[in-house]
Amino acid sequence: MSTHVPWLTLVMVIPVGTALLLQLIPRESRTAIKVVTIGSTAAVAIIVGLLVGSIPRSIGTGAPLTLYFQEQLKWIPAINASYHLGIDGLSGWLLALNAGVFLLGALAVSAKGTDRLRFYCSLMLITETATSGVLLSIDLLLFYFFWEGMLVPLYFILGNFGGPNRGRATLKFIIYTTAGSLLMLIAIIFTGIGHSFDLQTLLQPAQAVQPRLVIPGINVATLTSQQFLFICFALAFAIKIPIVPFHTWLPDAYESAPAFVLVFFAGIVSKLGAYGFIRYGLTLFAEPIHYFKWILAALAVFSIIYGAVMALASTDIKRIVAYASISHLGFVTLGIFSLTQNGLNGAIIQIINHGIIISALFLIVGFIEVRVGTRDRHEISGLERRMPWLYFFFLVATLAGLGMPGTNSFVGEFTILLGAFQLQWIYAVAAGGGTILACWYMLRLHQGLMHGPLKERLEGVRDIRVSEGVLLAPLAALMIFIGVYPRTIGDISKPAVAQYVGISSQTPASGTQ
Amino acid sequence: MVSTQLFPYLLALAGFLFTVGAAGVLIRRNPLVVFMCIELMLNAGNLALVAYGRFLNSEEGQVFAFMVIVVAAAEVVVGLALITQIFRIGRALDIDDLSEMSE
Amino acid sequence: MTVGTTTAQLLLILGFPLAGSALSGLLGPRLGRRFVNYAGTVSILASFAVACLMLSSVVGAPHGHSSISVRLFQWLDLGSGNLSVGMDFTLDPLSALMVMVITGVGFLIHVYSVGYMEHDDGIARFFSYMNFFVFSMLLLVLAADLVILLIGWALVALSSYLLIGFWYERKSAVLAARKAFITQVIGDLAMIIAAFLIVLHIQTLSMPNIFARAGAFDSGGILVTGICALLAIGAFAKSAQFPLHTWLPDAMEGPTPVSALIHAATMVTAGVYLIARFHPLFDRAPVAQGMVACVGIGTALMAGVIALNQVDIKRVIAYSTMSQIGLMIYAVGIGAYAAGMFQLTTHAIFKALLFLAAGNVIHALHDEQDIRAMGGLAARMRTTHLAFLSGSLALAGIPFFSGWFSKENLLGFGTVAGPGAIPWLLYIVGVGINVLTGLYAFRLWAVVFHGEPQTARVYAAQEARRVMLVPVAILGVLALIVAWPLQFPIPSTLHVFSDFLGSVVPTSAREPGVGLAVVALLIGTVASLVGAGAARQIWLLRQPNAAELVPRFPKQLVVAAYNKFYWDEIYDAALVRPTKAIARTARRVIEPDIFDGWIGGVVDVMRGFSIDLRGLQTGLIRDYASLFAVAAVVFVVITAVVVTR
Amino acid sequence: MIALQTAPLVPLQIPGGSDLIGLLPELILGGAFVLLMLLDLVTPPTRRGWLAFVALLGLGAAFGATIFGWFDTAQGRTVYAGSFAYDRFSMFVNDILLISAALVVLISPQYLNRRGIHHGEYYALIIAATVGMMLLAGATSLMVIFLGIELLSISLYILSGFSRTEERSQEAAMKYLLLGGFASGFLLFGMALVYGETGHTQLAQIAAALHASSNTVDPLLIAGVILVFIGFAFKVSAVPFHAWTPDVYQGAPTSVTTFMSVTTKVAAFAALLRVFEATFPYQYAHWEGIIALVAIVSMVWGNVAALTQTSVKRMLAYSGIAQAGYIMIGVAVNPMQSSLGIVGSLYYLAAYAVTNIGAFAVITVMAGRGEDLDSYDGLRGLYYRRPRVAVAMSLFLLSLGGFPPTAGFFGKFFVFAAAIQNNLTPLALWGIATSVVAAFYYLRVGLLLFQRPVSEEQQYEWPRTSIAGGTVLAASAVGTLFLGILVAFVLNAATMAQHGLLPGLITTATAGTP
Repeated sequence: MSTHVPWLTLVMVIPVGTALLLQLIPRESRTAIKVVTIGSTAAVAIIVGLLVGSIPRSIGTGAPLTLYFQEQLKWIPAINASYHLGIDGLSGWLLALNAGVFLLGALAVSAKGTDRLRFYCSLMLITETATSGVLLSIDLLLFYFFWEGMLVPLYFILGNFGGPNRGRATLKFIIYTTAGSLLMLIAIIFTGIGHSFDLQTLLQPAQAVQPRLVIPGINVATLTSQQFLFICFALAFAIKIPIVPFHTWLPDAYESAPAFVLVFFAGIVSKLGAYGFIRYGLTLFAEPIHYFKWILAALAVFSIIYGAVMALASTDIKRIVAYASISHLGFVTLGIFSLTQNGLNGAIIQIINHGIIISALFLIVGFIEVRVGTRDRHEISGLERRMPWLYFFFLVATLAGLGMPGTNSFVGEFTILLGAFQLQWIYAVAAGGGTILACWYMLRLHQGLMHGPLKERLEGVRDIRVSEGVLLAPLAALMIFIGVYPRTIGDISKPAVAQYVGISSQTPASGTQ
Repeated sequence: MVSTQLFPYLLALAGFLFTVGAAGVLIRRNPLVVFMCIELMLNAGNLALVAYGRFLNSEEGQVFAFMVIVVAAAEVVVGLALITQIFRIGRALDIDDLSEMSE
Repeated sequence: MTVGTTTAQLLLILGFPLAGSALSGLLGPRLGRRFVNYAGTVSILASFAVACLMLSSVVGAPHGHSSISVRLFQWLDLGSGNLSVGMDFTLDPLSALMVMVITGVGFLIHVYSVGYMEHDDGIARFFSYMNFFVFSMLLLVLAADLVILLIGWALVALSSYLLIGFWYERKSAVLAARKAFITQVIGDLAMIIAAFLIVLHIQTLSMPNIFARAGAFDSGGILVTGICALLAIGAFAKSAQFPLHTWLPDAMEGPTPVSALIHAATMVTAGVYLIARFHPLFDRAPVAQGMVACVGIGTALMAGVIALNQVDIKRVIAYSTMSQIGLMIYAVGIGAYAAGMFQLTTHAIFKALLFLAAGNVIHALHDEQDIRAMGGLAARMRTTHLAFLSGSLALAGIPFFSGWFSKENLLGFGTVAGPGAIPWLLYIVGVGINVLTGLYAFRLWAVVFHGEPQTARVYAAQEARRVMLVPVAILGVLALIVAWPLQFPIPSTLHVFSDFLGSVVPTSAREPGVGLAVVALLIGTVASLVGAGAARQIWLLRQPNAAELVPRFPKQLVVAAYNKFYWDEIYDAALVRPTKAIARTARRVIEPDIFDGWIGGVVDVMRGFSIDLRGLQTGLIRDYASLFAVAAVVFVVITAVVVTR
Repeated sequence: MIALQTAPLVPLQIPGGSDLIGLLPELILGGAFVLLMLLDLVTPPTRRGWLAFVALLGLGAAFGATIFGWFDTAQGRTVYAGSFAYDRFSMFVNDILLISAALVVLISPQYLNRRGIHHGEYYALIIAATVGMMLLAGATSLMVIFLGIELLSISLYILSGFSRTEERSQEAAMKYLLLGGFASGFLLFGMALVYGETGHTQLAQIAAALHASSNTVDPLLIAGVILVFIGFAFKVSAVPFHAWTPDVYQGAPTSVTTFMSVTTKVAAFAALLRVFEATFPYQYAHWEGIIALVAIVSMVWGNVAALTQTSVKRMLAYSGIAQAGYIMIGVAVNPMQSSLGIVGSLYYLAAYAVTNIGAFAVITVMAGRGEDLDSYDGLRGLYYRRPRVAVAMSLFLLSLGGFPPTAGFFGKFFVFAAAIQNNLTPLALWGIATSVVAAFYYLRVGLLLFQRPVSEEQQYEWPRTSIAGGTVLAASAVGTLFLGILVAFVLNAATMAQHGLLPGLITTATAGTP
C-alpha cells in the first residue's frame, strides 16, 4: 500500500469523523444512522485488512523496533512528546481484531436496535478511535492519552445502556481501571520527563532509562527503580486484562452491559492490557520482567483455574461466560510471561481467538436471554429442539471456548502451553488442568441450555433470525478456519515476536532459574 | 534615637494588639465587635509598619499604613451595610446565628 | 505409488465422509430421509473403494517402499527452534489396515443404521455425526504429525460425545456424553505434554522424524519413559483401560450402531494403534511397556469379571470389549505389535457383529436391553441367532473362528515376552481370561437366545428387516473366515499379516519356538473350550430362572462386580465432589469477601472519613476563624522552630 | 533583629506614558467601571442587558490591550517605580481573568432576571473585582498586592450578598467578609514583618535583600513569609484556610460563585507565584515544607469531603479546594531547579478556569425561577430534557476528574511531572491517590445526568438555554477539549509567561527547563 497516504491517521480519524457526521443526521432516521455507522466501521476494517496484509513476513531491520506505515508529527515539543504512529505484527493483528469487533458491534446494534441510537453509535465510534489510538501510538504519553481517554466513551456507553445496576458496575470499572492507570502515569512521567516519551528513542541503548526515584517507604535496595516502574505499568495492565485478583470489575461490568456492547467491550478492551505488556513491558522493562515473570505467570495460572472454578460455581449464564473470559485471558497472560517465541505467538493468536469466541458467546447468550427472559441456567433446557441453528453456532463456539483441537483456540492454547512448559513445566500442567475444568463448565453450559427435556415454558421460543445468524456465521467460520490454517496469524506475528523476545532477552535476566 | 530603644517594644505592642484582635474575633459574637477586633488586627499591622518605617527611616511603611487605613474604612462600610441588611431581614445580631449552611 | 496419486487418494478418502457429513447435516433436514440414507452410506462406500485402491498400491509396492508421506500445507511455523507443524499424512501398511477396517466395517454399520434409525427424526443429525466420526478417525490414523494426530484424536472424541448424547432429551445420555468427553480430554492433556517433551528434546513433531531421531533418547532413560507413559495414558483414556475406563459402559447410552462402530470396532482401539505406531519410542522404554502390559491384562481381567455379572446386553458386550482391548494393549505392551493389530482387526469384525446382532434383538424387543427379560429368541430370529453365535464363538476363541487365530497368536507371545523377571506370569492370567471370555460369551448367548421367553414381548419378536440383516450376515461370515488366509497361531507357518505389517512394526519381539507355541496353543484352546463348556452347562442345559443368572462366585465379589467395583463412586467422591465444594466456597466466600470485599471496605472507610470531615464544617464563623488561627500559629511555630534549629 | 540601616530616599516620580501603557488594561477596565456606574443611573430596569453589553465591550477592549501587551513585553519591565509588573506573566493571567469575566457576564443577565436580582451595579462590581485581580496579578509591590486583594475582596463581599432578600446570600457575604478581613489582618502583619526585615516593599528590592542574606536565618522574616502565604492560602481556599469556601459558594448567587470560584483562585495564585517563586525562592527551604503540606492536606480534605455532598455547589466548592491543592504542587517546586512547576501551575490554572466556568455555568443557566439549582436531584435525568447541556456537563466533570482528552488531564500531568522531576514524588502519589477519590464523586454526578427521572413531578423544571448561555457552554466545552488535545499552544504561552516572570531570579539557575 502506498505509504504517502497517512493510513493510520485515517484509521483513527474515520470513526470519530463519522461520529461528528452523525450529529447532522436527524435523530429519527435510524436506518440512515445505522448505515453510516456500519459503512465507516467497514471502511476502517477494509483499510486495516489491507494494512495488515501488507506487513512484511520477514524479520525487520529497523532498530530498535521495526514499525511500518509510521507517521510522526510534533505534539508537545516542550517535553518531547510527539504524535507518533506505527504498526507491526503485534499491533497489526490487534488492530485487525479491533476493526473486526467494532464492525460486528455496528452490525449487532443494527440487528438489535436501541433507543438513542445516534448517541450510542457516536459513542461506539469514538471508542473505536480511542482503542485504535492505543494500538497505534508509539509515544508513551500519546498511548496513555488514548488508554485513559478510552474510558470516557466507555463510561457513557456503560452508564447509559444496559442492566439495572449499570451505574454501580460502571463506577467500579472506571474507578478500578483509573486507579491502576494513574500509577502507570506516574511511571510514564518518570520514564519520559526531561528526556523523551517516544518509545523508539527510549529504546536506544545509548539512553537507557534511569530516572531518579525518591519515594519514602519503598526501599530502593530491595526494589530497583526499574522494577518499581514496571510494577506501576504491570498494575495498570493487570487490572485491564484482568488478572486475578484484580478482576472483580469484570463480571459486574459484563453482566450489566448488553450483548451488542460486549461485542467490542469484551472483544478488544480487555486485550489492550495484554498488548501493553508485550509492547511496553517486554521492551522498556526487560530486566524487571525477568525478575517478575515467575509471579505474573503464577498469577496467570491462578486466573485460569480460578476463572474456571468461578464459572463452574455461577448460575447466571452471562457471568459464566464472563468468568470463562477471565480464564481464557489467563492463558494469554501465561503465554506472554513465558517470554518464549512459542508463548508469545500463542498469546497473540489467543488474543485474536478470544476476541472472536467471546464476542460469539456473548451474542449467543444475549439471543437466548432475549428469547427466554432469564439468565439462570437452571431455568433453561432443551432449546436444541426449538433452535437448531443457534445450537450449531453455540456448539462451535463452545468447542472453541474449551480449546477443542481443530478450532482456533487449540492453536493458541497449545503454543501457549508449550511456551509455559519451556518456562516451567508445572505451570503448563496446572494450566492444562484448567482446560479440563473448562470442558466441564462449557459443556455443562451448552448441554444444560440446549439438551434435556424442553421446558413447556419455552415451547414458543423461535430460532435466531437470519440477521442474527449473519453475525454468528463469520465468527464460527473464523473459529474453524484459524483452527485449520493458523499460519495466517503466525506468519505475520512471528517476526514481531522475534523482535520483542530479542529485546527482552538483551539484558541478562536477574531472576531467572 | 529614642525610637531605636523603643522599637522592640513597639513591635511587641503590635504583636500584642494583633493577638488581642484575633482573640476577640474568636470569642465575641456580636458582628460589630468582631469588626472592631478585625480593625484592631489591621491597626496592629499598621503599627508594625510605621514602627519599622521609623526604625529603618523609610517612608514606605507610613505610606502603606495610610493605604491600609483607607482600605479598612472601605471594608467597614461594606460590613455595616451587610449588618443592617441582615438585621432588616430579621436575624439577630449574633454571628453564631449565621450557620444555616454547614457540612 | 507416487506422491501425486497418494495425495489424491488421501484427499478423496478424507473428503467423502466430510462431504457426506456436511450434506446430511446441512441439506438433510430439507431433503429428507431418503437423501440422508444415501448421502450417509454412499460417502463411506466411496471412501472404502478408494481405500481398497490404496491398499492394493501399498501391497503392490516393492518392499521397503510401502510407506509414503505427503504434506498438504504448512499448518503453523513459528520459526527455527520453535513450533513447526505441517498438515502431513502418511500412508503405510499400518494406516492402510486401519483405513480398511474403519471404512469397511464402518460402511456395513452405516448400512445397518439405515434400518436401525428408520423411526428416528434425527436421522440427518445422526448420519452427519457418523460420517464426521469416520472422517475424524481417518484423520487420526493417517496423520503424520503428532499435532494433526492429536486433532484427529480429539475429533473422534467429539463425535463420540455427540453420538453418545444423540438422544439429548435423556438426562443419562447427556451425562454419559460429558463424562466420556472429559475423560478423553484428560488423555489428550497427557499426550499434549508428551508432545511438548518430544518437541523440546528433538525439535520436531513430525512422526517420521520422531521415529528417525528416536535414537536421541537414551534407551530406558527417564525422558523417553515419561513420554511413553504419557502417551500410554492417552491410549488408556481412548481405549477405556483402567483407570480411565469408566466412561465406556455409560457410552452405551448411544444408539447401538454407534456402540458398534465407535465403542467396539474403531475408536476404542485407537489406543492400540497409537502404541503400535509409536513403537520406536516404546521399544526404548521397557518400564513403560511393562506398565502398559500390566494395565492391559489387569483391565482385561477386571472387565471380564464385570461382564460376567452384568444383565444389560449392551453393557455385557461393552465390558467384553474392554476386556478384549485389554488383551491387545497387553500384546503391544509386550512388543507383539503385529499380534495386537491382528487381534484388533478380527475383534473389530466380531465385536461389531455382536453389537449389531444385539441391536437386532433390542430393536425386535422395542428397546428392551435387560437380558433377564429375554430368552428363547433363537427360534424367532434365526439369522440373527446364527450371526450372534458366530460372533460368540469368535469372541470365545473357539478353534477356526477368527478370534481363535488372533487370540492364541497373541497369547503365544505371552509365553516368552513380558515385563519383569518371569514374563509368563501375565500369560497365565491371559489363559484365565480365556476361560472368563468363554463363560460370559456363552452365558449371554444362552440367556438371550435359549431357555423360556421371559416376557410377552419375546413372543411378539420379529426377525429384523433385510437392510439390517445383510450387514449382520456378512459380518457373521467374516467372523468365521477372515483370519484364515492371514495368520496361523504357530510361528513360521502362515504369517501373511505380520509380514504385511513387517515394514512398519518390528517382528523382532521374541517369538516362542514352535514347540512352545504348540503347547501354548493347546493350553489356550482348552481354556477357551472349558469356559464355553462350563457356560453351556450352567446356563443352557440347566434352564436357570432369572435369579440365577449370576455365577456362583463369593457373594461380595458378585455384588462388587455387579457395581463395576465402585469406580464411579470412588471418582465422584475423590474428584467431582471436592471440586464442586471448592467452587462453592469460591463463590460464597473468596470472591465476595476477599477479592471484592476490600473495595467495599475502602469505599466505606472513605465515606466515614468524609462524614467526619463534614462534621468539622459547623457553619460557625468563629469555628472557621479558630481553625484558621490555630493553623496559622502552628505553621509559624513549626517553621520558626525548624529554621532556628 | 537586624541593625539600623538607612534606605535611600526614592525621589517622587510623575507617572509617564510608559507607565500608563504598562497599566493600560487596568485603566481601560477602570474606565468601564466608572462608565457602568454612570450608565446604571440612566438605564431603565428593563434595559439592564445593555449594561452587560457595555461590560463586555470593556472586557473586550482590555483583552485587546493585554494582547497588545503580550507582544509588547518580550522584555518585561516594571512601571510606577517598580511597583507594578508589565510582563507576559501578568498578561497571561489577565487573559484568563478577562475571558472568565466575559463568560460570566454573558450568562449573568438571564440568571439574574430569573432570580429577580438584576441590579445595574452588578456589572460594575464584576469589573471592579476584575480590576482588583489584575492588579494583584501584576503587582510587584506589597502595597499594590494588598490593594489588589482588598479591591477584589470588597467587590466580592458585595456580590456574594447580592441577593439582598435571601438569608443564605447574606450569611455567605457576612462569613466571607469577616473571615476575609481576618485573613487580611494576617496578610498585612506578614507584609509588615517582611517589609521590616528587608526594608523594602518593592518585590525586586526584597528579592535582592533576601538573596544577599539568603544564608542568614531570621525568624521574624520567616514568620512574615508564612503569614503572607496564609493570606494567599485563604484567597485560593487551601486547607486549612478553606472553611469559608463551601458556605460562601453555596450561599452566593450562582453566577457570582461561577465568577469568584475561578478568578479569585487565578489571581491569588498569580500573586502567590510571583511572591514565592520569584521573590522568596532563596528561602525555598523554609517555605517548601509548609506549602507541600498545605497541598497534600487540601487534596485530601477537599476530595474526601466532597465525596458525600448532596449539593452541587458545595461539591464543586470542595472540588475547588482540592484543585487548589493540585495547583499548589506546582508552587511547591523549587524555582531554582526547574521552571516546570510555575508552567504547570499556570497551565492548570487555565485548564481549571475553562472547566470550572463551564461546570458552574451549567448550574447557572439551568437554575430555576427564583431558586438556584443546587441539589443532586436537580440534575437527575437532565440528559433526557437538555441532552447537549448534559453532555457538556459530564465533559466538564470528566475534565475536573482529570480524564483525557480534556484540559484537566494535562493540568494534572504537568504539575505531577514537575513534582516528579524535582524529587517531590510523594506529592504526585498523594495527587493520584486523591484523584481516584475525585473521579468517584465526579463520575457519580455524571451518571446522575443520564439516569431516568424517578417520576415526572419529581423532575426539576429546567429552563431553555439562551443563546448567550449556549455560547458560554459551547465555548467552555471547546476550550476544555482544546486544552486537552492541542496542548502546545497554551503550554508555550505559559512557558513564555514563566520566562517573563518579574522580578526575575537573581541567580539564573533554571535547570531542567522543559
